[in-house]
Amino acid sequence: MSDSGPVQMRSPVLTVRRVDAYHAITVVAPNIAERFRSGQFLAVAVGGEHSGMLLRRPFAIHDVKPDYGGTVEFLFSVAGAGTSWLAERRSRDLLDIVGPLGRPFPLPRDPVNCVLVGGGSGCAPLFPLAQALRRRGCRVDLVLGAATADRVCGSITARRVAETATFVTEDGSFGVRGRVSDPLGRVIEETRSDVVYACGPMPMLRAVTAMADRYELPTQVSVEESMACGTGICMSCVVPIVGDDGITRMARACVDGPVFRGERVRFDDVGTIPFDALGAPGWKAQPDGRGADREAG
Amino acid sequence: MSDSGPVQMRSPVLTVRRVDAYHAITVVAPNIAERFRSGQFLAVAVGGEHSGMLLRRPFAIHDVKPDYGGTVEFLFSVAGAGTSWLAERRSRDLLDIVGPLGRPFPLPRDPVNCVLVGGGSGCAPLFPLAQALRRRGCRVDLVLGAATADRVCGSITARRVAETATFVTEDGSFGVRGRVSDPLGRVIEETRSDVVYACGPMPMLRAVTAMADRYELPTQVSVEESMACGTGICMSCVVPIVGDDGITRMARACVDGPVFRGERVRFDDVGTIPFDALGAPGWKAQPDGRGADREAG
Amino acid sequence: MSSDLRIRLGRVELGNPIMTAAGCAGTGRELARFVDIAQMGAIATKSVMLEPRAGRPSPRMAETPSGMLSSIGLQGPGIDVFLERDLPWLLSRGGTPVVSIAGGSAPEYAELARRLSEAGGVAVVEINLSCPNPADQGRDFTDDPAEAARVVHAVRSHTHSDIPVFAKLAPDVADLVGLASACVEARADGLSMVNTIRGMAIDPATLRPAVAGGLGGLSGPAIRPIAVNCVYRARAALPDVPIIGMGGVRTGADVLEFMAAGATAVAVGTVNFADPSACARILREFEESVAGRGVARVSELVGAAHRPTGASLGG
Amino acid sequence: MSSDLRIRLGRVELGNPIMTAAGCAGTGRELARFVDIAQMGAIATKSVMLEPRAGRPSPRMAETPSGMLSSIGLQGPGIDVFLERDLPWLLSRGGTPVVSIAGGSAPEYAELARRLSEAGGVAVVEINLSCPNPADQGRDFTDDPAEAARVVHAVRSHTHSDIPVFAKLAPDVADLVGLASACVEARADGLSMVNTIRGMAIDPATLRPAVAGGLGGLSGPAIRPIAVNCVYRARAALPDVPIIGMGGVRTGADVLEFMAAGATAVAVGTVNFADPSACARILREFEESVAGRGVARVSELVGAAHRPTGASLGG
Ligand SMILES: Cc1cc2nc3c(=O)[nH]c(=O)nc-3n(C[C@H](O)[C@H](O)[C@H](O)COP(=O)(O)OP(=O)(O)OC[C@H]3O[C@@H](n4cnc5c(N)ncnc54)[C@H](O)[C@@H]3O)c2cc1C
Ligand SMILES: Cc1cc2nc3c(=O)[nH]c(=O)nc-3n(C[C@H](O)[C@H](O)[C@H](O)COP(=O)(O)OP(=O)(O)OC[C@H]3O[C@@H](n4cnc5c(N)ncnc54)[C@H](O)[C@@H]3O)c2cc1C
Ligand SMILES: Cc1cc2nc3c(=O)[nH]c(=O)nc-3n(C[C@H](O)[C@H](O)[C@H](O)COP(=O)(O)O)c2cc1C
Ligand SMILES: Cc1cc2nc3c(=O)[nH]c(=O)nc-3n(C[C@H](O)[C@H](O)[C@H](O)COP(=O)(O)O)c2cc1C
Ligand code: FES
Ligand code: FES
Repeated sequence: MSDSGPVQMRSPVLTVRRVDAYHAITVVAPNIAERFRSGQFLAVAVGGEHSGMLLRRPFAIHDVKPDYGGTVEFLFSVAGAGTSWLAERRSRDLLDIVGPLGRPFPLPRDPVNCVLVGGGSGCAPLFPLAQALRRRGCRVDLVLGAATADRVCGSITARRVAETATFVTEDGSFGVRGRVSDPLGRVIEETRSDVVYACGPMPMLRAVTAMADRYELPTQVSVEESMACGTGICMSCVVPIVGDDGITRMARACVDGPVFRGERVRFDDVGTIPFDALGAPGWKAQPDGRGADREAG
Repeated sequence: MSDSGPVQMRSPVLTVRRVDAYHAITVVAPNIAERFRSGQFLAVAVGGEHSGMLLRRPFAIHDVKPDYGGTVEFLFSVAGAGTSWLAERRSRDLLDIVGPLGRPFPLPRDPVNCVLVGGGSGCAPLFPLAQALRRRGCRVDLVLGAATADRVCGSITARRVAETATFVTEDGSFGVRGRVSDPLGRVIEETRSDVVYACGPMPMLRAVTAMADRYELPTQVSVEESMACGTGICMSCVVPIVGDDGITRMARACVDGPVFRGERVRFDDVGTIPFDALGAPGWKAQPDGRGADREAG
Repeated sequence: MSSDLRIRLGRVELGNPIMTAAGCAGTGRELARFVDIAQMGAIATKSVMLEPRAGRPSPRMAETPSGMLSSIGLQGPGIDVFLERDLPWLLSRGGTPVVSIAGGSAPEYAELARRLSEAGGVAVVEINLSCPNPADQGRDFTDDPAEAARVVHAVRSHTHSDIPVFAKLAPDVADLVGLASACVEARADGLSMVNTIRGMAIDPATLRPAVAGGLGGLSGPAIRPIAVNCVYRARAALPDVPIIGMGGVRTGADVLEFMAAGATAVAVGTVNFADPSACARILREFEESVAGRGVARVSELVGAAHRPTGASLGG
Repeated sequence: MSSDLRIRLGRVELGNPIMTAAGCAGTGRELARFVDIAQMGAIATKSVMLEPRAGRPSPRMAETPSGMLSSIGLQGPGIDVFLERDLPWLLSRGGTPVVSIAGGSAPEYAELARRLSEAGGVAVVEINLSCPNPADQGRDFTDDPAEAARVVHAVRSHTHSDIPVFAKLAPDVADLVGLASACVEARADGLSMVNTIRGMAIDPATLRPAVAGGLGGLSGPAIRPIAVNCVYRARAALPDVPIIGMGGVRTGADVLEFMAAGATAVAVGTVNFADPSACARILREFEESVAGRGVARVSELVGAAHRPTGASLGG
C-alpha cells in the first residue's frame, strides 16, 4: 500500500526474445518501472491460474524502459518446469508479477571506479547497475563469466555500458578460460577499482569477495537463495549475515537482501545455522543486551 | 494399442469460435477423426502440463471433417475453471486429447424415422448422428432445447440436417416455451417416428424416455456423468443399468455408455445403489447363476 | 443485499471470518504493502517464543504439486522484540492480532501467555502445539493428548479471561478427535486446524532430501481436502467449539467450504506467498458470493454441510 | 549405457520397477489400449473380493488441487469372474499380475489368497487393508495393528510360498511404523504404501459434500510428499523389507524419488486417469534418466536418500 513498495500486477507481455542460452521477456509494468532501483527483482507467477506450481519464480530486473508508460525486462535460462512455461509465453499474454522486490545495490555518493562481476544469469542485474553508476559519473568495468560462451549474457551491451569488459568461460569457448575471480585481481589493479559489485552463484560470490578483500575493497553481492514468497513473509530464504554489532543473524535474502555487503555474508556457513548466530541452538541472550534483535543487513 | 480403440494425441488447435453461449474448438486429429462414430466423446486435458487440474474434461464430438487429414470439433460452455481455460486457447496451441471414447449411438439397419432430442450442450453430438442417419436413408427430426435462446445450439445447422427442427426454451425466448419433452409427443406423432435419440441432463433423458415409452418407441440416450478417467479404469462414472438378464449393474458411463437404451437406465435410482443391483449391500448370488457378471449395456 | 460478515470466536468478535495463518504473514508489515491489515478479520502472527531463535538450516522449502514443504524451525526474535516492535505496529495499523505462541514446556507457554495478556491488545492466543516436547523425547505436544492438555491448561490459566485461547492441531496425529477433546476439556476456547502435514521431497538429481531437515511440513491447496475433513470431524464431535479452519485456502469459495465443514473463521496461509494480495482478494470474493446467495449473517454458514440435505440457507 | 532395470520383490523378479496401482488400471484391458501391458514391471488389479460388489453411490469423485477424492467402494465382479475372465486375459497378454485382495475378515482374505494360489500365474498377492472390519465397528483393518496382522498371517498361511504377500497400508493411521512392523512380524514379505488419505471436499454451491459418501480418499500428485515420507520412514525402520511405493507418481523423476526414499518398485495410480499412456511414458523417462546417470543396476537406487551424503551412485 506504500507508494515506494512493491506492487502486484497482471502485466501484458510485450516481447519474448531468445538471446543465446537465455530468454528475455519484456512486460508492460509502469508501476514497477517507476519504482525500480538496480539490484531489485521480480517474482513471477508461473503455470497460469490453476497451476500446480504454487510459488513465484524470482528474476533480476535486467532492463527498464519508458515505452508504454514503463516496461521491465528479465532474462532467464530454462532450468525447470517454471522457466520452461515462461519460455513459451507470447506477446500479449498476461503475466502476474510482483516487484520491484528486495534491497537494491547501494550506489556510491562519489564518482568512484567500480568493477561489476557477474556469473551466468547473474550478469542480468549488472546492466541497469552499470547505467546508474555511469549516471553518477562512476567508471564501470565488467567481468562477465559463465560455463560456456552462449551463457555469457549481454556481451554486446557490455562494451557499450562499460569502460572495459572481460569475458570468462569455464571451457574457454569465449574470452579467458577459468572463473570470473581469476582475472579479477588484474582488472582491479588495472582499473584502480574502489568497489566491487557481484551477482551469481554463492561460490562465485565467495571467491569474488575474497579477492576484493585482498585489495581491501568493499563488495556488494547479490545472492540467489531459493524463495517461497519473495516478499519477506515466509523465512525460507535466509543466509547468515553479520550485523553492524558483530552478531550473526539469519537474514532474509528477499527483503534484507538480495544485496548484502560481501564481507558480512558468512559464505562458509551458508546452508547451516552457525553456532553463534542469534537464536542458534544453545545460544543465550547476553546480559549486556547484545543479541537484541535488529534488522540485519 | 488396438486400431479401432481410442488414441491419445497432442493436437494443434485449428480454430476457436464463439457460437452464442458456446465456444467451439476444432483440433487437427486425424487418428481420432478416422475412428469416430457419432455419440463418442473426447477427454481433453486442461490447464497445461503442470496444471493443478488433474482430470480431463469430457466433451461430445460435434463435428468431424476431412481437412488437414482429419479434424474434430467440440462445443462447450464455460462451466468452471477447466472450460474457462479452454475458452482462452488460440489457434496453434496444442491440446492433449484422448478419443474417440465411449459406445456410439447404434444406427438402425433400416431407413426408419428418427427424432433426435437435445438439451443444452447435449445437442452437440446429435449433428453427426443426424448425418449418419441420413446417410442410411433415415428421416431425421430434431427437437432442441435449452434454458435460453443463446444456449440452443446449432439452430442454423439444424434446419439443414433435419426434416423439421423444433426449438424449445424454458424462458420462451426462442421457439416453444417449456421443455423438450413437451412438444415431443406431437413430433413423434407428426413424423411417425420409429426411434428416439436423446442427449442432455439426466432429468431430461428421463422425461424423454417416459414420453417415448408412451408411444412404445425405443430410445437411445447419452448420459452425462462426472468422469475421472473417461477410459473405463476408475469406476467413478457409474449409472444403474438393467441388463438383458434383468439384473441391474452399476455400469460405467464412459465405456459401457455414454449411450444406453433409455428403458434400461434406472433414472429414479441414479446417484444410488439400488438394493437389487448386482453386489449391492445385502445382495446375494443366486444359486441359478443369475448375477454372474456380464458387461451391462 | 450485503451480508453481516461478523463472526465470534468465543468472547471476541471479528469483523469478518478471513484472517492470515500463523507464520504466513510475516510481522504484518511485509504483507501490509499488499493488503490493508485493518480490513482483515484478524492477523495471526508467526509463533512467538520466549527467546530469539535462528530456525533451521537452508534449503528450507521445496515446491510440491499444488503445495510446498517447509522447515523454517520457528525463526523469530522472541517475545521481547515482539512486544516492543511487532505487536504495537499491528495495533497501530488497526490489525486484530491472533498471537501464536510456541514453547518447549507448559510453563514456557504459560509465561508467553501471561506476558501477552499483560501487554494488552491481543485478540486471541493461539497455541502452536506442533512443537517438540523435550520431556517427551522430542515428540510434538500434539502426539500426546495429555501433554497437549497440560499446555492448554497452563496457557488458559495464565491468559486474561477476555482473551480466548485456541489450540492449534496438526492433522497427522493418532487420534484427532481425541486430541481436540482433550484440549477442550483443558479449557481451550476453540481449535485451530490444521497445521502442516509431515512430508518429504527428494531431489531427483542428488537423491537427497530437498529440504535440509529431511522432513518438512506440507501446506497449500494440495492439503485442503485433508484439512476440510479434519474440520468436519472436529465439528461433528464438538459442535459448540469454534474452529479456525485452514489448509490450502486460495479463493472465496474455499472459505465457504471450510465454513460449511464447521469453521467459524478461516485462515489463509501458503497462498499469501504465491499471491501477496490474496487475503484482500479472498475477502472480496467471499463477500460477493455470500451477498449473491442472500446470506443475511455469514455465521449461519458455519457447519452447513452437517445439516440434513434440503435445510435451506440464505435467500 | 543401458541399465539393468530388474528388481526383486521377495522371491519374484520384475522386469522393471514400474507398475500400476490397484484400482487404477481397470482389468488391464482398458489400459491396454494405451500401454503395452507386458512392458510394465507389473499390473496391480482392482482389489478382488469373494462376491460381486456394487460399490458406493455417485458422485464418486471430485477433483482437488493436483489430486482427486474418490469413493468407489471396491466395485467389482468378485473372485469367480476375476479368475475366469480377468486373470487369464492378463496372463495371455504377458502381464505380471499383482493381485490385490479385499475382504471383511481374515478368513475371507485367506480364502481369496487360497483361490489365487491355486489358479496359478499370480506374481504377488497384495492385501488391501483399508477395508472396514465389521468385527471392529467398521474401522479399517489398518486402524488396529493386531487386526491387520491377523489378516496378513491368514493370507500368508494360505498363499503358495513362491508368491510374496505384500501388506498395503494407508498413511493416515495412528502409528505407521508400528503397523508396518506388525505386518512384517505376521510374515508379510513386503509393504505397499500408500493407499489414499481420508479427505473431503464440499461443493461451494450446494454446501454439501462433493462425493456422495461424504468422505473420500485423496490421491494424486498432491499427496506425493506424504507418501514419500511414509516410504522413507518404513524403510528406515525396516531396511530389509521390500516396499512398493506409490502416491502421486507422474514422471520418471518421481519414480527416482520413491526409490531413493526406499521403494523397490513404484506404482502409478491416479495419473493413469489423467494420462492413459502415463505408465509407458514414465517407464521411458525412468530408463533415460538412469541410463543418463550411468546406473548399472536400478536396484542400487533403492534407499539412496538414507545413505550418508557423498555416498556415490552410478558413474
Ligand atoms: C533474487 C533472485 C534473482 C534471480 N534472477 C535470475 C535471473 O535473472 N535469471 C535467471 O535465469 N534466473 C534467476 N534466478 C534463478 C531463478 O529464479 C530460477 O532459475 C527459477 O526459479 C527456476 O524455476 P524453474 O521452475 O524453472 O525450476 P525448478 O527447479 O523446477 O524450480 C523449483 C523451485 O526451486 C526454485 N529454484 C530453482 N532454481 C533456483 C535458483 N537458482 N535460485 C532460486 N530458486 C530456485 C524455484 O523458484 C522453484 O520454487 C534468480 C533467483 C533469485 C533468488
Ligand atoms: C460424456 C460427456 C460429454 C459431454 N459433452 C459436453 C459437451 O459437448 N459440451 C459441454 O459444454 N459439456 C459437455 N459435458 C460436460 C463437460 O464435461 C463439463 O462442463 C466440464 O467437464 C466442466 O469442466 P470445468 O472444469 O469447466 O468445470 P468444474 O465444475 O470446475 O469441473 C470440476 C470437475 O467436475 C467435472 N464436471 C463438471 N461439470 C460436469 C458435467 N456437467 N458433466 C460431467 N462432469 C462435470 C469436471 O469434468 C471436473 O472433473 C460432457 C460431459 C460428459 C460426461
Ligand atoms: C512457511 C510456513 C511457516 C509457518 N509457520 C507457522 C508458525 O509459526 N506457527 C504455526 O502455528 N503455524 C505455522 N505454519 C502453518 C500455517 O499456519 C498453516 O497452519 C498451514 O500452513 C496450513 O495452511 P495453508 O495450507 O493455508 O498454508 C506455517 C506454515 C508455513 C508454510
Ligand atoms: C479411483 C481409485 C480406486 C482405487 N482402488 C483401489 C483398490 O481397489 N485397492 C487398493 O488397494 N487401492 C486402491 N486405490 C489406491 C491406489 O492404488 C493408490 O494406493 C493411491 O491412489 C495412491 O496412489 P496415486 O496417488 O498414484 O493414485 C484406488 C485409488 C483410486 C484413486
Ligand atoms: S522468500 Fe519468503 S521471506 Fe524470503
Ligand atoms: S470415468 Fe473412469 S471408469 Fe468411467
